[in-house]
Amino acid sequence: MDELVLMKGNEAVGEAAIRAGCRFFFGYPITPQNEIPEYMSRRLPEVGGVFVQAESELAAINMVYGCAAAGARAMTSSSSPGISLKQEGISYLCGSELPALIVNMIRGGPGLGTIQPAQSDYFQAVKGGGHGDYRVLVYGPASVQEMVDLTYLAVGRADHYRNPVLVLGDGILGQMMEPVRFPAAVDPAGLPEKPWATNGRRGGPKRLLNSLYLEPEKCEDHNRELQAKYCEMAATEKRWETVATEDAELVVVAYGTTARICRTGLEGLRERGVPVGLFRPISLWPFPDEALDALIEGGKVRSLLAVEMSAGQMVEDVRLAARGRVPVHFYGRAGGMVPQPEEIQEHVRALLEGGAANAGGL
Amino acid sequence: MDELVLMKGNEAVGEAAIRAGCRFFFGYPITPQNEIPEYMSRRLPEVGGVFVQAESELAAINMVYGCAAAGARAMTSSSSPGISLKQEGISYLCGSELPALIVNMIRGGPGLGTIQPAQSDYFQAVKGGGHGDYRVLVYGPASVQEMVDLTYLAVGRADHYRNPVLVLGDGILGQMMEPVRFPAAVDPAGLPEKPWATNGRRGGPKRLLNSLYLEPEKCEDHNRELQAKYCEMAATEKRWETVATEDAELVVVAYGTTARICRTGLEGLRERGVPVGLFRPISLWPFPDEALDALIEGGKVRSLLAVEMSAGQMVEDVRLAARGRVPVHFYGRAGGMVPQPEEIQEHVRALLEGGAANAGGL
Amino acid sequence: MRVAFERPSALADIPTHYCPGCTHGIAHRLVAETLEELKVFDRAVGIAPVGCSVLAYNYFDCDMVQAAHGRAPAVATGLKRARPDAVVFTYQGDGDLASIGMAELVHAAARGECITVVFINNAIYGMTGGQMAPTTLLGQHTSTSPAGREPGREGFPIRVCELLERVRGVAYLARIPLTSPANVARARSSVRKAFQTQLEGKGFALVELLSSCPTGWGMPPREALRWVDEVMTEYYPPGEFRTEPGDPGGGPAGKRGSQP
Amino acid sequence: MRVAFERPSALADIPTHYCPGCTHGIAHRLVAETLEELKVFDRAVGIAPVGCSVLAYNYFDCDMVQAAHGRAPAVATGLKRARPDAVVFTYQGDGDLASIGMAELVHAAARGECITVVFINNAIYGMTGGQMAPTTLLGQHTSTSPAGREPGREGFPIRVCELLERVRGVAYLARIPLTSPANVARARSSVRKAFQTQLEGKGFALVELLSSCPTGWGMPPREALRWVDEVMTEYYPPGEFRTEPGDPGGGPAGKRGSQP
Amino acid sequence: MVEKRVLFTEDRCKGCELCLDACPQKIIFMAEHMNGKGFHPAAVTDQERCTGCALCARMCPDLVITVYRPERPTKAVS
Amino acid sequence: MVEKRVLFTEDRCKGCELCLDACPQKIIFMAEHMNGKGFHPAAVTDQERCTGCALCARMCPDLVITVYRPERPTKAVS
Amino acid sequence: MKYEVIIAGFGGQGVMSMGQLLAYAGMLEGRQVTWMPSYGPEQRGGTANCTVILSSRSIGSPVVGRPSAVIAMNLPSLDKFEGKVIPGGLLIVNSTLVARRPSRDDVTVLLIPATGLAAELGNERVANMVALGALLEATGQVKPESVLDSLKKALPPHRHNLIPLNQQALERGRQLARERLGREAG
Amino acid sequence: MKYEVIIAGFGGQGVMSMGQLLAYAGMLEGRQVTWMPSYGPEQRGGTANCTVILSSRSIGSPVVGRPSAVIAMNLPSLDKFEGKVIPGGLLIVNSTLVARRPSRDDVTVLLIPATGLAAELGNERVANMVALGALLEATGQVKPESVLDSLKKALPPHRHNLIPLNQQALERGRQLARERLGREAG
Ligand SMILES: Cc1ncc(C[n+]2csc(CCOP(=O)(O)OP(=O)(O)O)c2C)c(N)n1
Ligand SMILES: Cc1ncc(C[n+]2csc(CCOP(=O)(O)OP(=O)(O)O)c2C)c(N)n1
Ligand code: SF4
Ligand code: SF4
Ligand code: SF4
Ligand code: SF4
Repeated sequence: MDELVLMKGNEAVGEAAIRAGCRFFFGYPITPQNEIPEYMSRRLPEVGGVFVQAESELAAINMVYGCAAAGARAMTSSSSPGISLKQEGISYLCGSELPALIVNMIRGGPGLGTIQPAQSDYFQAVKGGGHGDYRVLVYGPASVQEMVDLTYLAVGRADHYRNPVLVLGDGILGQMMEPVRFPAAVDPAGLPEKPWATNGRRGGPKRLLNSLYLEPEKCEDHNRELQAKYCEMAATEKRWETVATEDAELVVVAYGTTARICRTGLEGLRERGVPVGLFRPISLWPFPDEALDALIEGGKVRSLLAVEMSAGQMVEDVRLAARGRVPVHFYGRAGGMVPQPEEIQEHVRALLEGGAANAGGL
Repeated sequence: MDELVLMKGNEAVGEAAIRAGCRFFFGYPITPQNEIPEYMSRRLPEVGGVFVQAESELAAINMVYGCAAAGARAMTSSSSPGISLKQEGISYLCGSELPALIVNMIRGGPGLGTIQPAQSDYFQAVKGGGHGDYRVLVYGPASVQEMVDLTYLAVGRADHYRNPVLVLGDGILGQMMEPVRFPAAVDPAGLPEKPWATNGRRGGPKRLLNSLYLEPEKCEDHNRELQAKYCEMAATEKRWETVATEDAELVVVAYGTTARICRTGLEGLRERGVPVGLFRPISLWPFPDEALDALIEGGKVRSLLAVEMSAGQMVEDVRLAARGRVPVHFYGRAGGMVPQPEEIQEHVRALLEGGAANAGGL
Repeated sequence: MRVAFERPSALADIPTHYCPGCTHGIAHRLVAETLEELKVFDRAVGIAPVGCSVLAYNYFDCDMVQAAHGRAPAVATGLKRARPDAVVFTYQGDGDLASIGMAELVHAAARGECITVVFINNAIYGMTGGQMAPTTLLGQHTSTSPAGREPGREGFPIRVCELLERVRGVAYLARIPLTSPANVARARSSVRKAFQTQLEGKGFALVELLSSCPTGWGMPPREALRWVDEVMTEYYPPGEFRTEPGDPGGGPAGKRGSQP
Repeated sequence: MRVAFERPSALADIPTHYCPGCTHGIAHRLVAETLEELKVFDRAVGIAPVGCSVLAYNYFDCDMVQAAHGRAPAVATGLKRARPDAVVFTYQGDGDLASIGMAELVHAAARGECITVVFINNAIYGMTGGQMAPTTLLGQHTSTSPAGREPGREGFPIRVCELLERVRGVAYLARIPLTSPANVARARSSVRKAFQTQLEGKGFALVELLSSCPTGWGMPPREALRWVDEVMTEYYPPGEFRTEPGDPGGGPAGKRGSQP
Repeated sequence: MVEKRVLFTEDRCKGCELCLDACPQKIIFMAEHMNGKGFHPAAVTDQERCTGCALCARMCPDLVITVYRPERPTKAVS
Repeated sequence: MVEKRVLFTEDRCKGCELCLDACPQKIIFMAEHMNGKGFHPAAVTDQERCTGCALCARMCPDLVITVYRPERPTKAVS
Repeated sequence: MKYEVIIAGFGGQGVMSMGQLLAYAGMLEGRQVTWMPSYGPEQRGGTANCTVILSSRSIGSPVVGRPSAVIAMNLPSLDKFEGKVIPGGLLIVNSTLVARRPSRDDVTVLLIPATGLAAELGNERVANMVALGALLEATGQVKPESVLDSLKKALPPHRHNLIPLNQQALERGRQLARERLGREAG
Repeated sequence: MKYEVIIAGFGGQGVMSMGQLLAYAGMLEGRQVTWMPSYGPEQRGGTANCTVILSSRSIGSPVVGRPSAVIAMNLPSLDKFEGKVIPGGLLIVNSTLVARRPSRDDVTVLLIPATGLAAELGNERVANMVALGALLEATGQVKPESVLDSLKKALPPHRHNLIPLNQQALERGRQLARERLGREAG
C-alpha cells in the first residue's frame, strides 16, 4: 500500500493504526464512525490482531485499559455520546499512565443530537471531560491523509508518554474518501519491551498498574509527576500550520474540516487582494499558543477570527493566546451544519468593514 | 428547623434539596458524599418522597432524566469518578432541556485517585465534560450554610431554565459540620405545572422530550435556542464575593474551600499591612468575569493570584477575564492536599517581592 | 359494512421511516392497539431507545421521552417512580437492551419496577448498518462479524428471556415471533398481558418480539420472516417464561447443596 | 516437625487493612494458594476492583492491575486477549460485580472469556460504609435501606450464579460460604477448578464466596459467620452450578413452545 | 363493481410482500406500476373474494391496509 | 516446655476469634493483654494438645497462625 | 480548476459507487479528489447522494452547496438538487424514472433514460454507468479508460466478468450524450 | 479568638462524637464552629480523628495543621499528633492505653487515664467524656452545661438515661484536670 489509494477517512484511520503496530481494537458501533470497527473486524484477523465488539463504549475503554496494561498497542473509536461514556476510563488511563489511541469522529450534540459532523467536543477533548487533573494529546486532522499521519503518530506518542492520545475528527473526515499514502508498517514484535507491563512476572519483579493513592501526599506526588509529563508535552508537541499569514491583517483560526473550508474561502479573498491568513492548530492540546503569540507579536495582525463547527470552544484558547492584544472574533455553526467558504468570506469582509463586530454566527 | 443546627455538609445538601421541593433522589454510593444518599434514604420516605439506590451513576443520571421528564424535582449526587460516568446523561438533560440538581463532592483524581478533597473537576463542570455545546449552571459554595443556600437556589434555577444545575463542593465541604439555618420549605404540590412534562396526555396535547434532530438545520436551530438560554444565564446568574479588594494590589482569586483558606491567610497579611484582597467566584459558570474586569479596570490591582486545589483550571477563566492587563499567577495543590493559610501567605509575599513569578505550586 | 381493521388511533397517521418489510411496524401497531384496548392511552408514556426505533416518539401518539442508548429502563424507573399512575413502557432493540443496556435491564427487573418493556430482537444492529448484536446467532454474518459469529472470537448470543427468568422481580416474560398472522395474534395477547401486569402492580414485564431486519440481514422481507421461524426460533424458543411474580429459584446442579 | 500451614508465598508478607474477622483475608489466601498449587503464579495477572479489596493489588504478589469500579471483567478481557498465556483473574465485591458491573460481567461471560472471577458476596458495600448491595437480603438493614430492604422500595436481591447459569459461555460456576474449615476447603477446591477451567481454555469461570462483613453488618465476626450460614445460604444456596461449558438451555414455562 | 372490502393506501406501501403470504385467499398481488416511493404496491382487484379476515392487515408493517367486513359475513355483498 | 506446634504472630492478630470456633481441641483463647493494634490477640499455651490439624490457620483471615506437625503425627512429641 | 458533481438517487441505484469510480478515475489521472457521501438513516428508503470534487489544487471544503453538475437518478433527487446547480452547469436526469422535466433553463439538461438503457443491456443495475458515461462525455472531466481502470481495481477478481457489461453501459451513456449534445464521436 | 482542637483515637473510642459535642456546645454559646473528621478507609482498624474549631469570627480553613490542643486517646494518635500542637498548647493523653510519656516540654501535658476512669464508672465507652471534661477544665473554651445541653439534643429520647453517666464522666475528667493543673474547683 505504498501507492496512492482512495480511502474513506474511517477506514484510513484503521489502516494507519494497524501500520503503527496496533493489533487490538475494542469498540462499539456509532455513526458516523462505524467503518472503523467494521474495517478492523475484517483487517485485524488478517494481521494476527484481535477485534472485539464491546458491549458498550464503557466496556471498550476498559478493555483498552486492560490490553494496554498487558503492553499491547490498543485502540478504540467512537463518536460524541460514546466518547462521553469513556470519560471515566480516560481519566483512569491517565492516572495509571497507560497508552491508548482514542478516535472521536464528532457529531452534533448535545444529547443524541444529530449524526452530522461537528466540532463541539473540543472542550471535552482538550480540557478533559473526565475527573481530575489530566491531559491527553489531541490531534485535529484536516484531511484523510492527515488522519493517517496523525493516527500513526498518535500511536507512537501514546507509548512514548504512556498516555492516551486522542484523534479528533468529525463526521466529514470519517465519511469522505481521499487519496492517501500510508507510512511504513511497524512490526509490533519489534517494538521495545515495556518493563512496566503487567503480563505476568515471569521471573521478574512484581508490576502494578494503579491510579489509587489513598494518602494525599502520595497522590500529590503522583500528580506532580503527571504534570511534569504534561509540561514536557506542552513544550514539545505543539503543531500548527499557517497559510498566508505573513502580511495578513486578519487571521482566521480554525482546525480540522473547518480549516480547509476556511482556506477555500480565504483563497477567494486573497485573489481579491484582501489581506487575510489562516492559522490552523494541528495539536489541539497542547494548543500552539506560542506560534499564535509570535504572529500577534509580528505586529501585522489586527484581529483574529475563530471559526468552529461549534458554539465557541476553541475560541477560548485563541483568546488565552491573544491576551487582549488584538480583538478575537468568533463565527460558528452548530448541530451538524457545515459552514461554506462563502459564509466565511462574507463574515471576514463584514469584520474588515467593521460591520460584524464579534456578532459571531450561530 | 428554623433554628441553627449543626450539620454535615452532605446532609445539609440533602435537607436543602428537600426544602426546595425535591422529593426524588437517585444515586450511587461513593466517598466522600455517602451521607447524601444515606440521609435521603432516611428522610425522603418521611416526606413522601422516593429514594432509589441506582445500580450505577449512569443509571442514576438517567433515572433523574426520567423523573424530571415526569415533571418532578429530582436530584443525584456523586463524587468525581461517578460524575465522569454521568457526562453522557448531563448532555442529554441539556439537550432535552430537563431540570436537575447534580451535586459533585470532588475528590482528588485522576482515575481512582484519592478520597481526599480536591477541585480538579472544575474544567469538567464549567466547560462541559460531555459532548456537544451545552452549559450547566455551576455553583461553588464555601461553607455548609452556602451549600444549603446554593442547593436551594439551584433547584429553583434548574426548573426556571429547564437545565441541570451543578453544585460543586469537595470532600471537606461534604464532611465538615457547621451551624446552618434552613430556608422555608417549598411544598412541591404548590409548584407551577410544567406543561412540557411527559406524564401522560390526560386529555391534553402530546408532549415529547427529545434531543435528536436528525436534520442539521433543525439541530442548529435547537442549538441556537440553547445558546440563547445560556446567554441569558451568563447575563443574569453571575455571583461572586469580594473581600478587601478596594485598595488591594494583589487579588487572590479562589472558590469554595480554597477561598476560605485564602481568606484566613489574607487576613493575616492584612493585619501586617499587606494590600491583598480576595475575589471569590460563587457561580463558576457563568464565571463572574465582568466583576473581575471591573476590579482590574479600577486600576489598583497589579496582579492576580489564582489558588486552587487542582493543577490550574480556574486560572484559565481568570486569564480570560484579565485579558493580559495584569499578570495572573497560579498556586495549586493537588491529589487531595489542602493548602494551608500559611502557604498562601508565603506565596503571596514571595510574589509581592517578585520572587515566585508564576512558579505556581504543585 | 363495518371496519374489520384500521389504524389504531394511538399511532400517528404518518408513514414510518422503517425499511420495507421491517417488523418494527407490526410491533408498533400491537403496542398502540393494546394502549387503546386497555384504555390507558391517555396516561401512557413511552420511552424511545436509540436504534432504528428511535423515531418511535413520532409514531406513538402518547407522551414520549427519548432516552440515551440502553438507558430506557432507568429512564422509565425515574418516570414511574415520580408518576406511579402513568403507564410507562420502553421500546428497545437488542443492541439497546441487551448490549449497552444490560445492567439497566437486569436491575430494573430486579427492582421489580412496574414498567413494560417491549423488546425487539432482530439479531442485529439495524440503525447503525448491520453490526453484530448480542443476539446475533452463531455463524451469522454481520458487518462486524464478517466471517460469521464464532464463539471463540465473538462469544455466544444472549437469551434475554432465559436470563431474566432467573431474576426475582420479574412478573411477566414471553417471547413471540412476528412471523405470521397467528403469531402476531399471540404477540398481541402477550403485549396485552405485559401491560396488564403493570396495571395490576405486579412487577416488571417484558415481551420479546422476534423480528426481522431485511436490510441488515440482506434478505427479502418474506425470506427474512422464514429465517426467523426456521433459524431464530431454534435458539430463541418462543413461549411464556413467566406469567406471575414469584421466586424463580434455581440452584446448584452439583452435589454441594448441603451445608455442614 | 514439618510445616502444616504457613502463609502462601504468593501473598505479600504485610498486614492487610481488612477489619477483624473479615473473610476477604481467607479468600485472598485461597487464591494465592491456588496460584502456587497450579504453578501459575509467575504468569498470573490479577485485576483489583473498587471495593474493600481495592488494595488487593498490594497483597497478591503477582502482577496486578487496578480497574475502575465494576469494569474488572472488561479490563481482564483486554488483558487476556492481548496475552492469552497470562492467567487472568478478577477479584470483585458484590457492588462492583453485580451492581455497576453487571453488563461487563454478563458480557464477559457470554463471550466465554477465559478468565477467572473470584466474587466476594458479602451482601453489602463494605468500603463505602455499609450501603445496600444488589445482594443485600430482604429485610436487611443497611445505611441506604434503613428500614430494611423491602421489595417494593429496594427491589429483590440478585443471585449471580443462578443468573449466569443461563449464560452460554460460562464453563464453571460455584458458590461456597467461607464459614468453617470444611467450607473453606470446599471453596479452595472450587477456586482451583475455576482456575483450571481457564488453563484448559474452556471459558468463563466464576466462584462466588459467601463472605462476612462484620463492620458493615454491625456484628461480631463469629456471629457474622453464623449469619452467613443460617441466613445467607437460604437465599444463596451453595454448590456447583456449572462444571463444564455447554448450552444451558432454559425455555418457556408456558404452553406457547410450539411453532405454527 | 363490488364495494371495496380491502383498501390499500397505495402511497404508504413499501412493496414488502408480507401481505401476500398472509392472505388465505391469495388474492393480493404486486402492481406493475411504481408508487411515489419507488415501490410496486400491493393490490387486490378480486374484491369479492376477500372474506374480510384482515390477516393481511395484521401482517402489514406499514398500516397500508384497511379492511371492511360485511355486516353478515357469510352473505355475499351486493 | 514443649516445642511450639501452633505459632501466633501476635502483632498481626485482630482479635476476631474465628480461630476459636475452628479449633477442634478448643485450646485457643484470647489473651488478656492488647497487642500494638489494640486487639486482644489469640493465643495457645496448651501446645501439646495441638494436633497440627491447622484448621485454625485455615480460618484465620490474617495469616496470623503457622502450624507445625510432628513427623509422625500420632506420636507424642518430646 | 475545480469540478464539483453531486450524484443522487434511490439507495439501490449505485450512486455511491458511481461517485467513487469518478473520484478514483480522477485520482488515477493525477488530480486532487474527494468523495463525500450523504450519510445517516435518511438513506433508508429515501435518497442517497454523494459529492465528488475533482481539482488541480488541494481541495478545501468537501461539502458542496452549488455543484457544477448534478446527476439525478430519481425524482426526489431532481427535486432536491435541481436548484443547486450553478448557472451554466450540467443536470443529468434519469428520464426512465423521472417523468418531470427540469425547469432550469440556465443549465445544460441531459435527459438520459439510464434505467431503460441499462435494462436493454440486460441489467438495470448498470444504469449508474450509463449516467456516468453521459457525464464523462458532457464534461470531459476524466477519461473513460480511467473509469474502467478504476472499475478493475474496485471489483474483486471473481467479479471481473461484469466489466464488459459496465463498459457497454458507459459507452451507451457517452453515445447518447454525444447525440443529445449534438457532438461527433470523439 | 480561634481555638483549634484535634481529637484522635481508635475507631470505637467515640472521638468523633466527642468533637461533635464540643462543636455543638460552642454553637450553643454563640460561637462560630466547624467540625471536620478525617474520613476514608484509614478509619478501619487505624485511627480516626476530628478537628474542632471554635472562633469568635467566621472560620476560614477547617483543616488545621497546628492545633491549639490535641486529645490522644491511643498511642498511634499520640505519635501522629504530638509534634503538631502549637508551643504553649495543650496535649491530653489517655494514659490508660498509652504507656509512653510525651516528650514535648513546650506544651501543657495532661495524662488522664480516661479509659480506666470510665471503666471505674462502669462503662469504658464514656472515656471520651472524661477526656472532654479534662479539655473543658484546662481551656475553659465552652461550659460543661453547654456540653450537657448538646448531649441532650444529640441523644434520642430513649437514650437519655445515659446522660447521668456521661455527666459523671465529664465531671470526673474536669476534676482530675483540676487536680493535675493544681487548680481549685471552680
Ligand atoms: C452511547 C451510544 N452508543 C452508540 C450509539 C449508536 N447506536 C445507535 S443505534 C445502535 C444500535 C441499534 O441496534 P438495536 O438496539 O438492536 O436496534 P435496531 O436498530 O436493530 O432496531 C447504536 C449502537 C449511540 N447512539 N449512543
Ligand atoms: C464509579 C465509582 N462509583 C462508586 C465508587 C465508590 N465505591 C467504592 S467501593 C464501592 C462498593 C464496594 O462494595 P463491594 O463491591 O460490595 O465490595 P466490598 O467493599 O463490600 O468488599 C463503591 C460504591 C467508585 N469508587 N467509583
Ligand atoms: S435497518 Fe432493519 S430494523 Fe432498521 S428499519 Fe430497516 S429492516 Fe427495520
Ligand atoms: S468493611 Fe466489611 S468487607 Fe470491608 S474490610 Fe471491613 S469487614 Fe471486610
Ligand atoms: S404488507 Fe403492507 S407494505 Fe408490505 S406489500 Fe403488503 S400492503 Fe405493502
Ligand atoms: S482468626 Fe486470626 S486474627 Fe482472628 S483471632 Fe484468630 S489468630 Fe487472631
